[in-house]
Amino acid sequence: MSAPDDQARVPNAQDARRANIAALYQELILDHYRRPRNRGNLEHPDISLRKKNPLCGDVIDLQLQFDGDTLRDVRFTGEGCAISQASASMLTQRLKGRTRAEAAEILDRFTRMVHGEEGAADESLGDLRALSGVARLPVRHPCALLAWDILAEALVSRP
Amino acid sequence: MSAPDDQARVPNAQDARRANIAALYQELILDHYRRPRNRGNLEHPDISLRKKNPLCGDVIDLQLQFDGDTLRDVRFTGEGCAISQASASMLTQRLKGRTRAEAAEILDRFTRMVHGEEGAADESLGDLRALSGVARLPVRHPCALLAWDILAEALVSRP
Amino acid sequence: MMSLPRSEFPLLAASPRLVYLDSAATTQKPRVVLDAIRDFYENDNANPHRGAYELSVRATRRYHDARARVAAFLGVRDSDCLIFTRGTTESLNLVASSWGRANVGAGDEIVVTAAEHHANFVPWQQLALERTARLRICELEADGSIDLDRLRTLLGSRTRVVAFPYVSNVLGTIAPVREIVDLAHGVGAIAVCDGAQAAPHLSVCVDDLGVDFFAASGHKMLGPTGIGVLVGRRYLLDAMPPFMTGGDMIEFVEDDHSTWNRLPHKFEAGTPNAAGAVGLAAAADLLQRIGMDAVRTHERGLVNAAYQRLAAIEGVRIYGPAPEHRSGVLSFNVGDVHPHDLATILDSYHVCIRAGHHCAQPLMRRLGVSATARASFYVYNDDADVDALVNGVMAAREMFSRVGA
Amino acid sequence: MMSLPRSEFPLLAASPRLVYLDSAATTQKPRVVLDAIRDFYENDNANPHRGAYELSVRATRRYHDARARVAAFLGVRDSDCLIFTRGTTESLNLVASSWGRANVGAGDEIVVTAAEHHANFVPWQQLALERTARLRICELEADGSIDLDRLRTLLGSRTRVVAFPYVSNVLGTIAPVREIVDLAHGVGAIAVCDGAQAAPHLSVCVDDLGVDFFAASGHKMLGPTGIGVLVGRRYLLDAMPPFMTGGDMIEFVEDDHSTWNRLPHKFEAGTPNAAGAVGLAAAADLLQRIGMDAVRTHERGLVNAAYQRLAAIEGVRIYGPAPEHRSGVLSFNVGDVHPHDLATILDSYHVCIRAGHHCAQPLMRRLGVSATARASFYVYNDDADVDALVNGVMAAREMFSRVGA
Ligand SMILES: Cc1ncc(COP(=O)(O)O)c(C=O)c1O
Ligand SMILES: Cc1ncc(COP(=O)(O)O)c(C=O)c1O
Repeated sequence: MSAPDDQARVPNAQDARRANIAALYQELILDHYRRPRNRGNLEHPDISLRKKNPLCGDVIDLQLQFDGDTLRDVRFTGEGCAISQASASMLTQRLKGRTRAEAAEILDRFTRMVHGEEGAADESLGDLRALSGVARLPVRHPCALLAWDILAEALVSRP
Repeated sequence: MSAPDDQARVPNAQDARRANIAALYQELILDHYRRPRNRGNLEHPDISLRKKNPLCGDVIDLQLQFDGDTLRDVRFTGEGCAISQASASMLTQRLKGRTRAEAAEILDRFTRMVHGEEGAADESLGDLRALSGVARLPVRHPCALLAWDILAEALVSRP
Repeated sequence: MMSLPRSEFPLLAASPRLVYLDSAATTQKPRVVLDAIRDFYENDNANPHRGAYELSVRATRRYHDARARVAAFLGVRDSDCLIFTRGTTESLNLVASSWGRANVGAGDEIVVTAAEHHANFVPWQQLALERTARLRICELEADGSIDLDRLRTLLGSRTRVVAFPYVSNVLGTIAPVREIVDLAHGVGAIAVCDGAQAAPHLSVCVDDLGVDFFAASGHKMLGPTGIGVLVGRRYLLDAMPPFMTGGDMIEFVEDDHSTWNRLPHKFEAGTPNAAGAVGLAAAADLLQRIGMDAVRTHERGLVNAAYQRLAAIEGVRIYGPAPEHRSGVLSFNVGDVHPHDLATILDSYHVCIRAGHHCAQPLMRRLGVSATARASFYVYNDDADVDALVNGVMAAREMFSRVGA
Repeated sequence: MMSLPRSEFPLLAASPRLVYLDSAATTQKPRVVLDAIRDFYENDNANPHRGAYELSVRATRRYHDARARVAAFLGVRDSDCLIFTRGTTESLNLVASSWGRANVGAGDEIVVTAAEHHANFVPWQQLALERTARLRICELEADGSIDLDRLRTLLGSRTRVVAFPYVSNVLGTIAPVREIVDLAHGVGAIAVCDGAQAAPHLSVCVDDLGVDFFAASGHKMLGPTGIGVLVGRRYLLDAMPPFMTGGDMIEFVEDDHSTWNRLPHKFEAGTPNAAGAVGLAAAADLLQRIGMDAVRTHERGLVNAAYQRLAAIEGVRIYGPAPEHRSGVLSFNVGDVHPHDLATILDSYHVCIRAGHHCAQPLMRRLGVSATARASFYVYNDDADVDALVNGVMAAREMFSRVGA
């Protein structure tokens, strides 16, 4: 019998980890999860790539359309956890209208932020900074990065 | 450095295990090892069987000749440790002239003695009792029993 | 409700707030098991089988004694037929590779269920591909159980193997082992039982089950990592070629051929994980002391309470059978809260559950989900753990409900 | 002569009179290794890779950290190419089964040496039999060393594999690895190095050796039982089919086929022996701290002293090369005192040596004996152990000389 412990195992509100999680699952992210932006298919994408995380089954299809050097349109479909889906949704929002170089720069910053690099999360990431709490959750890095890994592939595979 | 232990690891004569080993490697056994009795081949054996201990390479060939129910002659060849060879030599000596039933009885007693059963080693074993020290050396049981395992097979496989 | 005191489990004792509900993945280790491992290394460590000296004799004796105790725990009279492996996965690979390659040919059929862990699915799938045999998958009932009528329709004269999980690691469903074995034997097939989730939770007597092979993992039953068992019928093991070759498992090695040692050594090539076996035996002893019926009763109580209370939460969907027909495993989903998000949130409440496909992708496809959350109970869990789970699930639901769909 | 204090090895500390000279079979375990194992179970135990919760993240990190440390110790830059196995035997079986079945066909040739441990002999022999390939055995020089000219004559366009022991477990001979690798690569064969007796005793940098596969056992290098390594070249491992299948090593499991996870997971099916890996890493750290050059110097001193003093005893015959060309292993015979009798007598003097074929029957045949006595030294041995060995051998000789031949 472990009676003395019982109390201790009842949830306790003052907990740093819990605060971090609460900050991560804030309204902004849940809103992107529930009402993803730019969800759907492009009629004539220049690049269309799909990635699946075998561990949790998260899947993202990312479609890019360029106008010269500029990302004219970005769309995605997919399913999975709030983090992978919100991350994809926010990616599309952030990248629409950017040049390749700007996209690469954001990709780099975002990736570094997820890996917990200090100072990586600057203004250029905008709303994406809402995902910074993922840094402290190594198992969730692949979720946050799934769409971005596709972007990385897309950027090197020039249409 | 382990200086304080050095003394302790120098051989120490008052040791029960050592006494048992000294008793085992007594002259009788070494004599059978060096000058095996009934070593050689029978011209017309009724049974001729060979066994090898894969672990140490001990090998024994045992040959039996019956006269009705009586073991008229027993011979062996082989090579291996003092215990396996002396045991085989003493087996041949002890069994020559015995009936099947007597042989089975001696086999049974000897096996039980080697396995450390109390009271197993009675007069009927004669010199074989010199091998009783093997009981406390489980890894050497197969050596002491090698020739006897062949005998056991021979006795059930009636010629 | 009685449980083993957390104080006997150093990790749980050191983290009084930790709610460990992932025992189906691996269990926490009681002090007696850790002590047994250490005691082996501190008093009897040597290479078993190989030394003529007393220390090695002691090591050999402890290794064999461990085998005898684990065999007794699992109801295996002929302990030579209990092979120590690294775990269930190696055990099942051994059977699929060694027995399978010798006995499954083109056009033969291998039957598995849709409930398999990958460890009892992929080896047979690969064997089928290698041999151009046919892998047939027995679909499940709505509650995840194995329907014997359906199974019967899959069996025929070409069936060589019927592989199945005694207990599903996702649904907790308990299979009707003896009936499956009878069906398999009725068509001349062997019955291969994945016992990974059974040995820790049910009173198992392998001999009575009639299965031809039975596999389990030490680390899921309070034992150390890196040790498990395969139990096989003697006549099958005797006829099979070895799985791996090398030291200890040979009799004679000639330049152009070799002969094999007797059981169990034939299937234990190389220096054995003796300390692991000693640790597993200590775990088996402890379980025997508690009594597997008491373990089962304890888990039933917990799973029952958790089932009722989770089912009462709006949006919670529980997979698999009613609580009285399952082992201490509960797979569920909470509305549109993805299992991974749920696990992350629960973790912040110190509640450890699994989220994912649980190494059972074929089953996930059939459940129509890519992942589930899974809570699994064991001897050290108690009512407070159920409370924490339920509270955490409600907190997650609430967190997600701040934003409407 | 410096040695690691016996007090760091609980078993040796508890038995001050014990003279352990069987480290080539398995080594005694230092306290730091036992502590590391226990610490893992008491603080970070969970199933690596599979959990979304913090405890499992810690377990995963410790497991991967262990891999990185063992890789660093062995001079392997790309630690994904270091696979944890149960030991050398499994590592070599993995190569022979997975690489071998995919790459060795009828008429191909496999070259091994006459000095192999069964673990690097029987798997190749069996592969050759299965594939109707030809096993060619490179005979040894009089002192047991591998002659490169002789090896060269065996190699040709059909040679697929050259397998050899870095250090012989019977003779202590150290192979000219780089030269053997060059010869193998010269004919397009892969070089498979059995490093079981090298990793514990020499400064090994696998990357620099140029071998294609390298195998070693944790328990022979101060680590726990049940853990070992296989190091392979990435392009070979990537191209090979998996050895075992199941959890962790898959990517996607469809009903009719599966795809594999990336390295190292592809070759680590099932729950890994995480505690074993953590223990092995602690052992590697300790050896690194002592310094492998210091280990080698220490063993050289002991083997040199033992060689000289045993050689001076009438009737003693030592097998293998001069002491300066060998690792800390000494195989010998004493007149007509059979090695088993010698081991029994030495044991009564608390001296633990091996007697037998040392899992090297092909070599024994070539030495013309059925068994030898073998003393092997390690970091915890000292001059007093050599004294005890020599005294014991003299006592045995005397005991046998009471009766003339
Ligand atoms: C040279 C050599 N190779 C292989 C092995 C086999 O190692 P293990 O039994 O740990 O698998 C050993 C030791 O037994 C050895 O000395
Ligand atoms: C039902 C079932 N089978 C097989 C396995 C594989 O066991 P292991 O990973 O210990 O080899 C597991 C656990 O992971 C399981 O739950």
